[in-house]
Amino acid sequence: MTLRGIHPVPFPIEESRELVHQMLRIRRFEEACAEWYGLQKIRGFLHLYIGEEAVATGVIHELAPDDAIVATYREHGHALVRGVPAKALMAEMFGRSTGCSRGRGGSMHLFDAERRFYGGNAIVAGGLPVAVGLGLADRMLARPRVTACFFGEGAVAEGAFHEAMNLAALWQLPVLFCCENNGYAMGTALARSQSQTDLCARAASYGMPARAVDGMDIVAVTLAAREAAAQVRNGAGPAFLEFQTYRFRAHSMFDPELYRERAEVELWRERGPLHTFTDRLKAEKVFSEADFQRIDAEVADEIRAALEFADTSPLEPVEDLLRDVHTPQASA
Amino acid sequence: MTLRGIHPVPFPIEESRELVHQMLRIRRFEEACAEWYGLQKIRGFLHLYIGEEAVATGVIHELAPDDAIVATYREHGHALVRGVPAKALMAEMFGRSTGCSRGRGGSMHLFDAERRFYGGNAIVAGGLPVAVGLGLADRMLARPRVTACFFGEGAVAEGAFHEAMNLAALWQLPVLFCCENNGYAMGTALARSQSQTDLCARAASYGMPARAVDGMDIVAVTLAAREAAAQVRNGAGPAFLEFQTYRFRAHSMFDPELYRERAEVELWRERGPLHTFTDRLKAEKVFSEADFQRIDAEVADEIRAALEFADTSPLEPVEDLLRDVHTPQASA
Amino acid sequence: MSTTSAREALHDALREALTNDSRVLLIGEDVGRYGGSYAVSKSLLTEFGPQRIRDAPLSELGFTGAGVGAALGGLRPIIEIMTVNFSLLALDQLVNTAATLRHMSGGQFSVPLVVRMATGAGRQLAAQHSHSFDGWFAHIPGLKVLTPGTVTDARYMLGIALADPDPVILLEHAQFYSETGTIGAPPTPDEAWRAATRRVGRDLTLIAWGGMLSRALAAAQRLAAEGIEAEVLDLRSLRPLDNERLIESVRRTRRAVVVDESWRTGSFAAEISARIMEGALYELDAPVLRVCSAEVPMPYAAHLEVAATPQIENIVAAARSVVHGGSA
Amino acid sequence: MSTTSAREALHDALREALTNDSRVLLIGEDVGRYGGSYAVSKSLLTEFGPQRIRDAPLSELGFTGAGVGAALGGLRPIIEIMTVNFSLLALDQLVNTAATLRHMSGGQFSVPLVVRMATGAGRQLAAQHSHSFDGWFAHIPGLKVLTPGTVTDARYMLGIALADPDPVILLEHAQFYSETGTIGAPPTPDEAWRAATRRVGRDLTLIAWGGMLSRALAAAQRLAAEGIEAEVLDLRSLRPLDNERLIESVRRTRRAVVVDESWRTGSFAAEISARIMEGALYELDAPVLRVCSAEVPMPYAAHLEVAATPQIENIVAAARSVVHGGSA
Ligand SMILES: Cc1ncc(C[n+]2csc(CCOP(=O)(O)OP(=O)(O)O)c2C)c(N)n1
Ligand SMILES: Cc1ncc(C[n+]2csc(CCOP(=O)(O)OP(=O)(O)O)c2C)c(N)n1
Ligand SMILES: [Mg+2]
Ligand SMILES: [Mg+2]
Repeated sequence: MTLRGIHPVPFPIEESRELVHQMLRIRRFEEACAEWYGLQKIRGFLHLYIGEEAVATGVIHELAPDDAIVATYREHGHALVRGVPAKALMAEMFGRSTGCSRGRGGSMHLFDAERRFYGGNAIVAGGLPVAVGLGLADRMLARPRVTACFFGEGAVAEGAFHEAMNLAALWQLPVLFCCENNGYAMGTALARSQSQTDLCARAASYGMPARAVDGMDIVAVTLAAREAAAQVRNGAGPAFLEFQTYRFRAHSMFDPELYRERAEVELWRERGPLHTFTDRLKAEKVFSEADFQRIDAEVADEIRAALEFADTSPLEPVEDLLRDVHTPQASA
Repeated sequence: MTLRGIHPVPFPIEESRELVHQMLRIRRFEEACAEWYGLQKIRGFLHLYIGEEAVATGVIHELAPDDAIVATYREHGHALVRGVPAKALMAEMFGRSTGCSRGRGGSMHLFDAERRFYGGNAIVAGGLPVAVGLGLADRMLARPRVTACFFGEGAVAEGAFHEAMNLAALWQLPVLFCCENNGYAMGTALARSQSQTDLCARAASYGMPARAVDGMDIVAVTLAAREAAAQVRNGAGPAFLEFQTYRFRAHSMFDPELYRERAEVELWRERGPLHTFTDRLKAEKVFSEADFQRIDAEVADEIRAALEFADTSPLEPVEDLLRDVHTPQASA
Repeated sequence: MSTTSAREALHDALREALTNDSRVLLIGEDVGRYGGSYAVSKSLLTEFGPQRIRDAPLSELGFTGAGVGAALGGLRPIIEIMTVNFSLLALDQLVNTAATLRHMSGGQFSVPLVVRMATGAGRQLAAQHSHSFDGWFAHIPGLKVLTPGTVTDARYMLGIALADPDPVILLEHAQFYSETGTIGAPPTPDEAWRAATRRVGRDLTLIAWGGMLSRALAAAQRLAAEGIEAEVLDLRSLRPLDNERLIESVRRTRRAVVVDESWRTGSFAAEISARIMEGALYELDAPVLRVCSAEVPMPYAAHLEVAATPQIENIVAAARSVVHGGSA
Repeated sequence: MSTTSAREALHDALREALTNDSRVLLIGEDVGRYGGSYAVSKSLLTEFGPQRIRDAPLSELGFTGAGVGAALGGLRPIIEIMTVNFSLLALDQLVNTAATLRHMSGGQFSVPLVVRMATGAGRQLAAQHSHSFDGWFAHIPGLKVLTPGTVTDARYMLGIALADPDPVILLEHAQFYSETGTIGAPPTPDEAWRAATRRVGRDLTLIAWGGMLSRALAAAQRLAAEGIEAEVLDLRSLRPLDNERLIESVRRTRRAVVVDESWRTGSFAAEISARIMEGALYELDAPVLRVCSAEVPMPYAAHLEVAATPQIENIVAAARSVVHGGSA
């Protein structure tokens, strides 16, 4: 299923570099978040995506500017790759008025209307019905757009998953369901939450094309997303991709990780999407350690600037507490 | 799949008579309900089961006294076959204090604790999670019991269906899911509510054994239920039976039936479970028109007595309005 | 002028909205081929087709959430949840998504969603089909709640709701559908969100909305026969709530009775009482009384259902008690 | 005596219940291997095994309904819904089934179900993770609602709830888990359902429960420093509600402030105010005031969250206002 190590990377080198760049942005951004969480500048729940970077990077790389994205509370990566500026994201994490959600949302609720980034939903499976509706609008307004909806494998047990999958398939809506199967929902392993652990079989039971993809391999993710997004865009109805991946960090900053073995984590770390991809590019001699260092330095600058921006940004005035409950022009 | 007309009826004649008797009890009971609804003695929603009698009759015939039943708002038949006295049922329809639910429930909420008849749930798919819990109790208390859970095919679209199926399969609970697929949820045909109209495929996607059964054929229903109930009772986990059937009457007394053709109804009426079964018994010369008339007369007596009882039963005193909100011995 | 039923008024409002704005669509269980479980959307399928009159599977949570997404995507969806009883299945999408999206995003998104539901008791539908959750919806910042109680409001409130950029819940009492009246002039958008004085009076204020309005008016008429002149205030919008007119009226009449079909404890009537406590305590000549439903899951039997829900006599009795003193 | 955290007290209560009655089991998301999202059930899996400490899939509606069925089937299930925010997904089973079964069946069934949930704001979890639905649950006949606000109640209310034959909701404030105190004598079953006077005072009554109790007590202490003696009434049970002690206290102090973390409009505080209106109007020297949350989905930023929720200063200010007059 994966092309890793067998065929050469089937992308022009600029594209490969861009994928490395995006994955690294996620990695470094979140490392900074963890650090500043320790300094109590970031609070609330913080869910890191480290280890899963290939999924958001590969899928969103394949989306057009007017496609839509619906994500979960583990969405820093998706927002970054989508082009939400790191400054606006970091300021949001810091709760500042310059944040992408004016400091109202925090880590779990990143939004960007201009980039059709619809958040940032902290109710497990809560985003799926919304994605169905976005797809319905596209279909009724005859816009050749895709809505990519990300969610964890834990969401598959929720009734909302079932209702949304059925609606999307029944009404043949242009939604690309992207299941980020990282093996655990908090501390619950897939086999303890699903009677049927083959998630593609579950999706197929709605009559929806479904495919499992090595989510640690950016090449596999990108190619699978390319194919599926094209089908969805061309009116073939919804599609389901299961990305098999792993989170290297705890579920959130409060998680003592009692439910998995250190050895399991280590095994998956060896498959880390960043270093396996750069190793491969290096083996193909199209990419060097110096290239990597250059990108990393560039990313470091970006993150440093974002932190600086966030830390010096103003707080929203308390007098504005009640703003944005309703749309201003509303009649009431 | 169905044995109709090919093999002889594989039951002793007393058993066949009993099946005719039960189906006829449902038919006549509901005809009386429709009549007395017209007289405004019965009010609220009234959902008739006429046409579907073989399903409740065949399944419940195969249950043991300490098995449990969870049903829907279309449950007169299930209650009758289970042995809830027709008097208590009719009094309930009339809203009398002698009703099986003291007149508190009405047609949609028939209950009988002694017979482990858990109602009577008017929220579509609302009974499924409850059945799962009853199964869980049996499993944990190591009781070799079955919980039979009835619901319409419309319920399959609800999130509650999905969550309950997954829980039952995951925890291997002794629940027999009985889907009464009568083709319509109110005015919505199955194909307009499910992307996958093969309901057994849907059930199988939870790893649950599933089988479609001709719900118009009491023999097929009974044999399928016999086999499935035995498996469930023996610890094989839950099972799913799809009974393909049809309601001859409107959804409820308010339904103008704009959504289906008279001809379709006629076609299904020809497959009516009562007359096809008696025809077959007659063809086998084990049953005569006189036998039928005898049973019918007996049933007529029972219904007449039930109506008499209901119509002369007292109303619950208004002063008792607040009773049965809480259990009396409660500390508060 | 001829009279119209609230059902027809609502139907005409739907038809008008669908005709005037191609972005409008109706999604719900049996809104199409069945004709709507209360016949409000009858024949609209023929006129507007299955894309815009969209029969939904039994998936309240799913299609309500789809309404949120469709609104974000540029449509003007009207979601019909058959009755409030089933809206419990959809509350997550209403409370956690529809109501919060604008705020959580720092004001980037509007969710112009309209959700219609039938509400209330009175037809012997028993404990799972007779709820009133008016106060629950009115509790949620980010939602707005309209409760038509006159055929004129039935005719025009849908348009008002659709013109609003934010999610609006429209609560239609199941018994109200058959009420008839003459359709008056359309309210201005501003007026539609404010309380309306349906009857002027000096002795007390009867506060009601939606399905209870006609009972309050009937009670006022009976009271007039005994010389008690009740003012009847129709709240119309529960969120935002027109505190100003409420307090003004009670300060003037010095007495108030609130009629609310929900269970007394935690009812929206409690909110009204608390508002009067906060805004007019010193003007009160008697405690504000609440006429609510008895605290019992709704029984099926007719006489018990009548006993459990606010009747005209209960309103009259409460009014007498606040005017003449004595226990309610 | 050594001090205990509410978390430990709740843990000990769970352990005791599981030890004493083999019919008791705990079902919920991550109650087992993870140790409970608030660590309340930590280590119970090891002691009682996966049958009785049952990790559930993310299916709030499904496993809550399964709790109803398990209770009917003879078990004594404790359902843990991780937080009230997710309970919206399960409300149908709680409201339409758990609360109604006994009545709908004419008294044939009891549903001895206990549902625990973490509630409340204060940890910067933003708009989808900071709700208070105390008043919603308290609105439903057929449910009972306990809200521990002291470590003693944290230690014993679970047992009280399990001893009850009907469905009981136990609301545990997420910030309360870390509060510490000395565990006192177990309340009698009868007392546990009644309001408790946590501080005696003559100048006004502060009414609070659950997570707001400690703030009300802190406010009372500050008020004492300025010579205002506040009585602090801990409601403990919202349904049934101890009207008697509530009215008795307010009649005596003639002034009251209600503290409730939910949004003001439609809050349970409104119910308390309405009860006082109905039961003590003529004794009141000032309007009953409500200290509630601002009507906005909860913002993430710390300073905004603080501004949006009831703080000790807000309670002190409201108390001053009802005692000395002037606007609150
Ligand atoms: C409806 C709901 N239930 C419970 C939670 C608490 N919760 C937050 S994340 C999570 C695990 C979700 O796992 P999964 O879907 O696999 O996503 P992952 O965190 O692994 O990315 C849980 C239980 C929630 N946010 N929403
Ligand atoms: C959750 C919910 N949504 C909607 C309804 C209204 N309703 C009652 S019966 C029904 C159709 C159900 O169809 P099906 O499950 O096929 O059962 P059938 O009536 O055909 O036996 C609907 C939509 C309801 N009772 N509950
Ligand atoms: Mg996961
Ligand atoms: Mg059906």
